[in-house]
Amino acid sequence: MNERFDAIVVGAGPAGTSAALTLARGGWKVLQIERGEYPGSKNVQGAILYADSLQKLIPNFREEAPLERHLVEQRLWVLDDRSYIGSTYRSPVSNDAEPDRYTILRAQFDKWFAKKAQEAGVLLICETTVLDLLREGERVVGVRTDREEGEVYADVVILADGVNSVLARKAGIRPELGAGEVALGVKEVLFYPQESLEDRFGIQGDEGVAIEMVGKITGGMVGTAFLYTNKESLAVGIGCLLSDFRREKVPPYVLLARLKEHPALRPLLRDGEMKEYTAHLIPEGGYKAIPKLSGDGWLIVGDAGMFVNSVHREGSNLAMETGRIAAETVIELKQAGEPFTERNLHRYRQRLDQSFVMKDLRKYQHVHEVLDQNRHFLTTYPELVNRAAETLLRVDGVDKRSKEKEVVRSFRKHRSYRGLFSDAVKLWRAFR
Amino acid sequence: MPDSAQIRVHPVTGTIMRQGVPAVLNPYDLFALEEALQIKDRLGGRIVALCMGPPQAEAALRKALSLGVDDAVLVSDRAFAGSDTLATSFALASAIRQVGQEQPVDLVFTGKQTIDGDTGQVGPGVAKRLGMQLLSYVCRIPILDMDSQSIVVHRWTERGGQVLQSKLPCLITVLEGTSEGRFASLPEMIRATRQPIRVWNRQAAGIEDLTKIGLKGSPTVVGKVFAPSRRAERAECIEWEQDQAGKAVSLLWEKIRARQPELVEKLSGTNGGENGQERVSE
Amino acid sequence: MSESGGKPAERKGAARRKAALDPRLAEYRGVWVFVERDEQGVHPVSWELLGAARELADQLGTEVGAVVAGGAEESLESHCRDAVAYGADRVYQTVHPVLAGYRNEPYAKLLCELVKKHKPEILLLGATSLGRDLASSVATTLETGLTADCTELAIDRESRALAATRPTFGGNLLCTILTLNYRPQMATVRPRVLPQPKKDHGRSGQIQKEEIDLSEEEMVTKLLEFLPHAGGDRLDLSLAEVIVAGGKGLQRAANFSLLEELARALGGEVGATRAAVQAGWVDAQRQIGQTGKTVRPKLYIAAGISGAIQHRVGMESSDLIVAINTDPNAPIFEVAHYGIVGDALILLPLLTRTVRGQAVAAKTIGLEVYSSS
Amino acid sequence: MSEVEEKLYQNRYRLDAGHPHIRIRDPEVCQARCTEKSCAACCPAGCYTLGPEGDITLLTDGCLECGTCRIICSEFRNVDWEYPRGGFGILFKFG
Repeated sequence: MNERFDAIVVGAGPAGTSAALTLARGGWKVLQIERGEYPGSKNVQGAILYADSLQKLIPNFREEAPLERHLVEQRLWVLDDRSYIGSTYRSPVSNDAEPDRYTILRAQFDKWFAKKAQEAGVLLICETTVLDLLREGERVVGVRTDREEGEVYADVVILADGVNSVLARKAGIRPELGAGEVALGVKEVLFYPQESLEDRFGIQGDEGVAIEMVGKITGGMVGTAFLYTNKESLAVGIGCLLSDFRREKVPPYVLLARLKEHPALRPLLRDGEMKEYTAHLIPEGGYKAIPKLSGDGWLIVGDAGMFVNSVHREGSNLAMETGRIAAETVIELKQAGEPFTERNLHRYRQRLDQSFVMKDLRKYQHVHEVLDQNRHFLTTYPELVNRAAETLLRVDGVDKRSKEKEVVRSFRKHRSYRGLFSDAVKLWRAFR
Repeated sequence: MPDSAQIRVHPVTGTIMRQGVPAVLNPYDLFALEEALQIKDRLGGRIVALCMGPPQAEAALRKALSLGVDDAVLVSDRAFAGSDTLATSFALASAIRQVGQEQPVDLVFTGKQTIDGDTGQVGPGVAKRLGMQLLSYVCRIPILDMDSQSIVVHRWTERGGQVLQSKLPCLITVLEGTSEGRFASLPEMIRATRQPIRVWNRQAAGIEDLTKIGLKGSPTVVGKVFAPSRRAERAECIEWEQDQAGKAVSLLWEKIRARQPELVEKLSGTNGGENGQERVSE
Repeated sequence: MSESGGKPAERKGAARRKAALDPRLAEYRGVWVFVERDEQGVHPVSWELLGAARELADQLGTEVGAVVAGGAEESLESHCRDAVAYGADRVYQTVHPVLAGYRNEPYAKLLCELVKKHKPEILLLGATSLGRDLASSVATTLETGLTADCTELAIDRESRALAATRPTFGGNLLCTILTLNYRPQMATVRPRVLPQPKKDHGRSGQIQKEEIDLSEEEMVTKLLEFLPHAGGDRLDLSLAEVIVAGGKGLQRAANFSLLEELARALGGEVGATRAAVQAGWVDAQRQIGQTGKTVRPKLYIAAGISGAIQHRVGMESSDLIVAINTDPNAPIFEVAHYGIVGDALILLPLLTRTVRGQAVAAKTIGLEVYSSS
Repeated sequence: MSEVEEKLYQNRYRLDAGHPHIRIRDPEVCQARCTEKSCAACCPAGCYTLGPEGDITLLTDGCLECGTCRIICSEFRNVDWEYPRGGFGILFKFG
């Protein structure tokens, strides 16, 4: 088709929409292309939204975004086969404060977010899959979609097409993902009458609870599980490295079913009506997996650029941040009258390096290796701490000192003092 | 309308669960739309897509625009809430009359039925109110002549097809499966996204009499909504010994016959049994 | 278009339930059935409706009326007598050449005039292509309530109104609908959901001739022709009366010919599960289930189909389901009415032979099927 | 298998009949050369089933479009993986 755009954004998730919104506000003529029936219809997340990055784009989002609940309580559970030991942090935020994290349903949130970009002037086309990047020499000049007369041109193309980024792979921008670089997460959404849900978790109004779980439930695989409260539903899911799924050959839905049957979760989940079962890959490669982020006429943002902080389970905020920064970079270049060459667009990477995005990703770059090479963190320790708790808490006529000795003995039986010490160092280094 | 396949009743509370159920273009209407588009392809003309519903219904109209519809009108007003089919047909007929004031309406197409109500009453009701000829369950339109304002359609019935000749203007309800839908081109998608959708409230749709719409204009009242009870019993299984397969099958056929005697009658007619070969189209 | 969902149940019924019936409407008495007929005979749903009308009328202490109309007197007579035998107290018989072959315009006019003249409180029609076409036009003209596609009819004790239950939202829910301050209360009922009443030749009833003023010149729509097969060569599983469907249990594409032979013998169509379709054994347009077609034939034979829920939702409302499967625990036996545990590859040809033998036998001895019930 | 089927039943799909977006390039490779057959175990929608003779059957109707099968088939790269045509495939209600 003949019409040209200033920019084409591929994908209408948080990264693409942040980029499109920022560009449109900068007065750009933006075409955003989404393959789903509506924005969000192909997107999956736990999902917890961190407010900061969204707030930079839409300061008053709290008044209108489809938010489920703001978190007042976060629990961390270390699961054994039957028991768990955990910590709870609860802090009721007063009504006039601005909470910094919310549970959301992505299909609804993304639809709203994209609407904001449309209101700013973005032309959003749904139900259209982008098949290829169009190039002139090395320079990316547009995209080819699966519709008739489906080639469309722009000065710059922003790839926000998610973790699988078919475009980046086809164009040779990014290599195929390795099974060790992505986690496969599966999730169910279970519905409840609102009162029953609030009773179960001791919450009211818009208050919400998040439970993060590690331990034997992943069967030795590197991964975590979660349970989040929405307004009238619970999201319960589990994710592990794909390489581990491949090695263990456990179907993901079997793992999820086991989680739901865990004695700690079963009572929280009972009587729910399951309304959706989803699966999605999460880029877990961290800092080292980040590909080349820009080239002649293109930039890559969000999951497509592997921007996920797996330790803190942050993703959509990094997506929004990278989307916005990519857009700001090209706006600045245009204002300065500079072309979108590989060299000039490298400023995107430089700006990211200065942002929390890269700083955080650099910080945790060794975590996965450490866990991968030290499987006992995921199997032995959860069992040991749970057993220790049981030993210490049981009132059975045994004196406390003997109990403490027994605990130490049980730890030592599985790990030498040296092993225990080096584990502590490894973990401290990885999370430092 | 909501995608009805996604609506369930909560097993414990008995309330209707429609969370996250997206509004979709009535799939039956897609066949009607395609029929109208084919006529436009052949003979030209202008198509206006008209929809009564909440503001979210805009997405369905935009889809119609992308497929080649010229103009889209969303009839949306709180006063319509609670409308049954009689009240809905009143409102739609009124809106179509308004469209007709801009340009004469020769043909009105509707789907066979909606997917949430499944009633199939609105189309015929609109035809009656507009004084148009009603051609329902149409599966083919072999002749349409604008000069003589005449039309010939094949109408499906359970016992065969009627070939009907009629005069414009008329209202046609289109049978499902009449055609494959089309996939809009990218320029059409962009045009549809940019094109404004006209939103008509009650007044704009030309409705003055409030007693004809909404709850007031609806003779039917919903008493109770409930989930169907599942059939509890399992199949009655026919027991048989290794070498008695023929006997078991005969017994099965006896049972089928007893339950569906009409079928057996058909088999003894001309188009059953060995003579029915032409019916299977592969 | 109905807004009936989404709100809590019982939402608007209660408020209006108490309203007393307008005295003007109290003069509407009697339960009527429109008898759907053509040269081939009466559609069985009309007799089913007469059975239901009889029960409703007895509860209300009123009489059952039947409307029988057509183009020529001779064929109408027996249908009028049958209507009495199936439960009508009074038959309104109209003969006019314009009424030969169903058309919306003259039939709607006839039914509206009869209703205005005799004022029945309930008017029932079959939820067929004819009944739905006619009922909507009549209800709109008379500006009264119509409940389509009902599966159950009863009298609401409190209001003495017709309580018509129908599936809604694609069959996921049922709702009971009342028409309170409008008369007549109209409903269409799906064929084969109500039992066929006993035919009692000893019953007496009055056959009453009704005139109507019609002229062919005034009819805008003309009936040119009748085609025996409505859809032409188009495959439409959702309209098929018999479906013989197969799944992975049939093991290979070639075995689908066994289904074709049985379907042919039964005058039906072949259906398939998505597994069989994706294996390339059958064309995609024959797929039945969540991502395929939803069908409701009179007879559904499932051969080598385990019955995953995705398939079941596409066929579970079929009138009669027969399952053939080697696994006695297959979920298909939970929705089937009759089952045989065994190899479909062996049983299908036997069934085909039985059906063919039946067809031949029926022809030679002239089996009267309707009399045996 | 039926366990995951019951789950998938709750999802909303728009099927692009006759146009599967994922294909096995060479079924012979799956049957004869691949010993792992990870796809049959790891696909979260159970789209891949292992037959009695070591053959793999792929049914994409329930596909959640996650990409797992493509990535784990790293030894033989035997999976042709594309997104479905625009508007088709899984359509999440909640995500």
